[in-house]
Amino acid sequence: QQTTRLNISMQPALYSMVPLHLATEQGWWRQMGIEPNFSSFPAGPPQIAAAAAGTWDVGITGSAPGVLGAARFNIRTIAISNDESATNVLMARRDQVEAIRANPASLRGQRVLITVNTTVDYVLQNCLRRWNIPRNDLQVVNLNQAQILSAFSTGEGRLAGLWAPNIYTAEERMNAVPLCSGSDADAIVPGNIIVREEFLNRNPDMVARYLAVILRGIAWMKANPDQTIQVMNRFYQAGGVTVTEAALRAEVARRPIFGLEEQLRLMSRANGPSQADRWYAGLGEFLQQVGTVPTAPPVTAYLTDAVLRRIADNPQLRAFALNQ
Amino acid sequence: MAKRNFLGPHGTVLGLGEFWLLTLAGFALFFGGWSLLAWSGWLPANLLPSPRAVWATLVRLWENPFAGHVYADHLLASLGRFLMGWAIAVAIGIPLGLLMGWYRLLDEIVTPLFDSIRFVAPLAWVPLAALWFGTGIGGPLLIIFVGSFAPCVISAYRGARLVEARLVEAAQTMGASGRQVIQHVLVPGAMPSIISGLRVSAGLGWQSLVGSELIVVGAGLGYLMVQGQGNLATDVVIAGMIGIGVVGFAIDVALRGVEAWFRKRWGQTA
Amino acid sequence: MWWLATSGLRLLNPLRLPAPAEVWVAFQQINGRGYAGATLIEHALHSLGLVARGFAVAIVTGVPLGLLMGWSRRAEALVNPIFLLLRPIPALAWIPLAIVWFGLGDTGKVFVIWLTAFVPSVINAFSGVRQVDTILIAAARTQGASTAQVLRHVVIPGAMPMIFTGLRLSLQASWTTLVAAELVGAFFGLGRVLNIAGQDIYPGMILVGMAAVAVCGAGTTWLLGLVERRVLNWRPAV
Amino acid sequence: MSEIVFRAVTKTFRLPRGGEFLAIDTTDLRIEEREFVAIVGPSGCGKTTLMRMAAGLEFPSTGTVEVGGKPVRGPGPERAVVFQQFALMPWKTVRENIGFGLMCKGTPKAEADAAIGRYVELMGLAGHEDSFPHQLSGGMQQRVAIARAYVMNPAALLMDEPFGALDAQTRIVMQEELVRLARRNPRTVIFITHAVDEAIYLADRVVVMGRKPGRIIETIDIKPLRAEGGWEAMPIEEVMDTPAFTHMRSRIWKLLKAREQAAADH
Amino acid sequence: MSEIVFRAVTKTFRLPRGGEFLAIDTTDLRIEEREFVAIVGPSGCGKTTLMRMAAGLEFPSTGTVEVGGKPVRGPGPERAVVFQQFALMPWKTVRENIGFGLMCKGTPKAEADAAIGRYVELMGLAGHEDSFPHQLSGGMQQRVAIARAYVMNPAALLMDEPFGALDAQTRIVMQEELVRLARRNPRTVIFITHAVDEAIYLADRVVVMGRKPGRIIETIDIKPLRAEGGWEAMPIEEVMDTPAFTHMRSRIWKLLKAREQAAADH
Ligand SMILES: Nc1ncnc2c1ncn2[C@@H]1O[C@H](COP(=O)(O)OP(=O)(O)OP(=O)(O)O)[C@@H](O)[C@H]1O
Ligand SMILES: Nc1ncnc2c1ncn2[C@@H]1O[C@H](COP(=O)(O)OP(=O)(O)OP(=O)(O)O)[C@@H](O)[C@H]1O
Ligand SMILES: [Mg+2]
Ligand SMILES: [Mg+2]
Repeated sequence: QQTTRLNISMQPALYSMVPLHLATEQGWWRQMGIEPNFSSFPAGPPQIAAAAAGTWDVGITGSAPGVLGAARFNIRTIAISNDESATNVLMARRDQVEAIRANPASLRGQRVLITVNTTVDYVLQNCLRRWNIPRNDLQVVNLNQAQILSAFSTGEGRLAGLWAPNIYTAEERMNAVPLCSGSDADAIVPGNIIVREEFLNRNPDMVARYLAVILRGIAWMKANPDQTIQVMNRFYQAGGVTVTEAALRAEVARRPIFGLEEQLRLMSRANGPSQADRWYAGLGEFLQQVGTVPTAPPVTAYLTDAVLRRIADNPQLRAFALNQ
Repeated sequence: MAKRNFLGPHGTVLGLGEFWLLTLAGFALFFGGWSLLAWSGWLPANLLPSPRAVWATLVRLWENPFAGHVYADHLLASLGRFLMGWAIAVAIGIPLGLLMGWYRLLDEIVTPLFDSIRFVAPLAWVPLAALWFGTGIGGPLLIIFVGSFAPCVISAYRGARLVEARLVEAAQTMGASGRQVIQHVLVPGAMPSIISGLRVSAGLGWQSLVGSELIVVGAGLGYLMVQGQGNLATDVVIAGMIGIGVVGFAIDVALRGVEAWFRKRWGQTA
Repeated sequence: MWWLATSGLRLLNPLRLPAPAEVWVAFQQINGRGYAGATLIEHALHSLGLVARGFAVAIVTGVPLGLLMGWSRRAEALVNPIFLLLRPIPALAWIPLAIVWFGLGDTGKVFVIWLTAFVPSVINAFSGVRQVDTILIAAARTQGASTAQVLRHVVIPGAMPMIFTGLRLSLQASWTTLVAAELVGAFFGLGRVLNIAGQDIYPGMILVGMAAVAVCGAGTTWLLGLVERRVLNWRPAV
Repeated sequence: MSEIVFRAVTKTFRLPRGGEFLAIDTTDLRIEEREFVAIVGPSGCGKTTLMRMAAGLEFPSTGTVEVGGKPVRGPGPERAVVFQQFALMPWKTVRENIGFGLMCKGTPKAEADAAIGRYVELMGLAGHEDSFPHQLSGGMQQRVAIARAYVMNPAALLMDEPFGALDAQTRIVMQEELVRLARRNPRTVIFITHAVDEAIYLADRVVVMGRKPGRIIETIDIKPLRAEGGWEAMPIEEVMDTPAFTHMRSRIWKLLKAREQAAADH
Repeated sequence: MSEIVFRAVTKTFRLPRGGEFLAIDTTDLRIEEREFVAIVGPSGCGKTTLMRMAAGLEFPSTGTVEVGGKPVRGPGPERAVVFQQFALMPWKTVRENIGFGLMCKGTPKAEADAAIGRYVELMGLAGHEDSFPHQLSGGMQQRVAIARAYVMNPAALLMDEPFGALDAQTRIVMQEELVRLARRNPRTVIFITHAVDEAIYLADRVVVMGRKPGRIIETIDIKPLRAEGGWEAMPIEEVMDTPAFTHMRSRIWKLLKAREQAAADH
């Protein structure tokens, strides 16, 4: 079969990216006539910035960069890669966690290590709201995830804001435990499957085939949890991340993924704003508030289920996406 | 008779034996101190692994892929990226500097711009580089370029300005045109300065590398280090630093060879 | 030209190179409402403090080491190889170690700045000593000067012009390292502004940050030039 | 036609810190075709400035400089200059240095090579064609600089203390060589020197300059003296022993010294 | 007691790229107390090396150098050196440069100031005490360098082409000043020069050196000539006109030239 080159952006060693790797291992790209060309980014912001330079056409990213990309560079979100709310976590040291739970006010004046203006910062905001602590009462230290791990391991900071797989490193090597996650604090953090709007308009079919490949991966992962662990292991290793099998199992357990039907349901605007609309609205508000974007873009402007519907309407694609 | 040296370093010539002895002693002191610190347990191993542990890590990385590639591949990826960015900086910077040395007007336009921009870190260009050139190869190149461009221009410029006016005049009195003056007088006259500028620029360009590898991921010593840090593997971080140090050193040594060759050929000893 | 290319003719996508107006907006935002936790002045003052400390430590450590290496070939042979090996390692590469060694306080940032500012101080003090005219040393010796007197009255003043060249480069290195240094969990600082603006992909603010760094760098260099002119008052004006 | 004529020339320099400096006050000087004129005078009296105006490297503030009847508009290969510190290009071999002007002129290679070869021979540089300047002694470098000037077959030769950087012994050898050369290929020559001996020995006419402001204070004809004494046939050290010579030297020295003593104490 | 005695001295330099170079072949020379000896010779014949051994800045490879009966072990203030390029410290004022040696010796300030003042006066530097060297003319810088040597009241004075960098006019003035000074304060002096005139005019004895390898080829007594001719009372340009002088000059020049001609062609 004839294949066409597709520029795909990703980040290494993240659960939400596993379908990409899986599809490569299984040879699904070729089946859909795609010759994938991956470019890999250490974080969301450079990934989004590179879109402006036309480095990639489609990809998977976090929700904060997704919204940022929507606000600045016409990036569309066509599906949700997973729900990472439970793996965006404020972590505390085991010997301190009970005291903090009992009296969150004791955090006042303490240092919190966090990557600011990201999903985990959103989680921090909602957790603080629950504890009734104004953000200004904390010393919020901005570090990237790797730096947070280094710093937290040497005794810096009372809390560390991490996302997977860094939370497992913290759990296993630093005796840290989750204190407050996105799901605890009603800060729902989805992951975004994205495309440049211009590319979507020109190649709707290509984008549909791309999404179908990912959805097939999701379906396969749901059906084969044990093999999924092995795939993840290989994928994470290649990305330079070494975590235990327990951590991999935790990833699978804590991060819901959504097949074609579930996606359609989440995104359905049949009865007013969809569930996904509400998730993204909260995040957009947060990003506006911290100044990342001047005004949050309306969710309807970038979140679309058109591609999902296109797959659902095409029997061949649909069967492929459902791994049938 | 007691022969004393009264002139400091100018009067001393170390024998080769003594030189190497001291050099080795220097290394021994450095690694000895490091080992001692690591061994004493004053700093835990995840903060400061011992030299032996780092060596073991290096050997492991050499044979087993980490972050997708074996060590040598990371190193080559970095080196290739560096060479390209640096080559562009040299190819644009040196002619620009020479022209600035010859044409006053260009000098007056470019110099102030330069004088302020040189304080801005190459790292600060990372987001703009991603924005303008993406990550394929253009983005990293821009950052290495930003790091190494200024010394190229400045050294060529200084070199051209410092070429003895007499030589320029001598050429003119023999009927040389502007182009001939640049080609036969300014370029070779500025060459020693250009080459020492190349050394500086290669050093700075190489240092910008880690910054550039913050945008493109896949392979490279900087990437290796970032991933190592993510695993709290200080040994991997130091292994990456050693690679950067050794390659940077090797680049400098190579350029010094070129420098010595020119000096010898033109008799500009010192 | 810049305005024409971005706003006037729209040759360049303003998303990629911001128009002057956008930079102005960013400037007003950081001056009024603040950005990344403080106003521009507060950020700049904080960075100035950091640079001043890193630079000062670099002078105090680097210049004497360079003088020593310049004066004694033995010290040179002892120190030089390690120096050459450590020199190419960029500030950014030290950050992971700086965090684990010094934590998130200012010490780590000063350390990172010191690392890069140190190098030119050493090299230039070193070659400054080597460039002192032998004949001056010989002349002082024939007038009965002791080694200490030769160092104090001949070698150090003779190396001073080169030392100042080194200090200028050190100062520049201090500023260019600032962004990296303030990756170590800064609360304020121009480096932080640049880091956060990069994270927010806010080109207007990035340019404001760059301009602020450039102004601070040029300003501190000017101050250094004043000191230099005082110290080197014996030199013919150039 | 290559006489050099300074007509009511003055030269004022603008100083870097503002203000002006009168380097040469109203000066008239005519150097005939094929005349060898030496200029002596204390440091800073404007000797170099005068020569540079003839070379076209500097322009008079008022007055005109003409060579061969035409005003000087810039440097050119018909007026060759020999600079004090040789000004050889260190990155070119002896052959390339000598041939540089010919190359600029576009002389065909074979022709240029022949001319270069002739001067290499003449100046005793054979065997050193491919050496770089730093591999030559000072005297040899100076011979390259002179060959480089002569090879252009210039109408006028302008020499600014060409032997200033040589030690006394080499200098004597070079002086005699210059005399030999000048006799074989007479040219219009301006020859600047600090050494009064040298001026008297070499020149047809000696121009003595004074300073503050720079100007010509006396012009002394040597030609008759030389013809009379038969100097041409004698080695320099013998010429210097003749009473005519020593007398002339005292005369010029007294001229210079009277002014210098005053200047040194200022 | 400050006679300078070279006894069977040789000096070999180790070359940076390996190999050795014999700079001075077996040399014996005795300079009496208060004798003024000039050394002339072609470039590279080892004049400077000889002087540096007397100064204690270099040591003979074989043989011994003694000053005042004691072997030289290093530089010292009792043997003052005047270097060719003046070697003033550019960062010290005239006063500080002259006073540097006294300071090193620990002379009390009042006493030092008095001595400095005396030499400032003597050398015609009054009014320039607080100038930096670059603000002085070459002649004035040279006078500072000489004052700096004299102020130490040294037993021996070693001068390496002290007037080499001066123009001819200033040079004459300085030569006469040196004669005046030397007459008032006689010292043991080694005076190196390229200028034969200068050597004959100033010295009691002229040592002529040759090269390859460096050695003394002749020693010529001038003292009787001077006494005879009554030179002491005459200005230099008149001395130079005397037949005794010119004859002596020719003699030395012929010595030098014969060797130099051979050397220049090698
Ligand atoms: N470009 C210039 N700007 C200002 N002053 C100048 C410039 N060139 C020369 N002068 C001054 O003009 C005067 C004459 O200079 P010139 O070089 O012609 O002297 P000279 O007779 O050649 O001296 P010397 O014998 O030292 O070479 C000097 O006082 C010098 O300082
Ligand atoms: N440190 C050294 N190492 C090697 N060779 C040297 C050294 N110093 C001097 N020489 C050589 O020794 C010889 C004599 O040198 P010296 O400086 O004494 O000559 P000179 O007579 O003073 O010459 P000039 O008149 O040019 O000053 C020269 O050939 C020189 O190259
Ligand atoms: Mg001149
Ligand atoms: Mg000498």
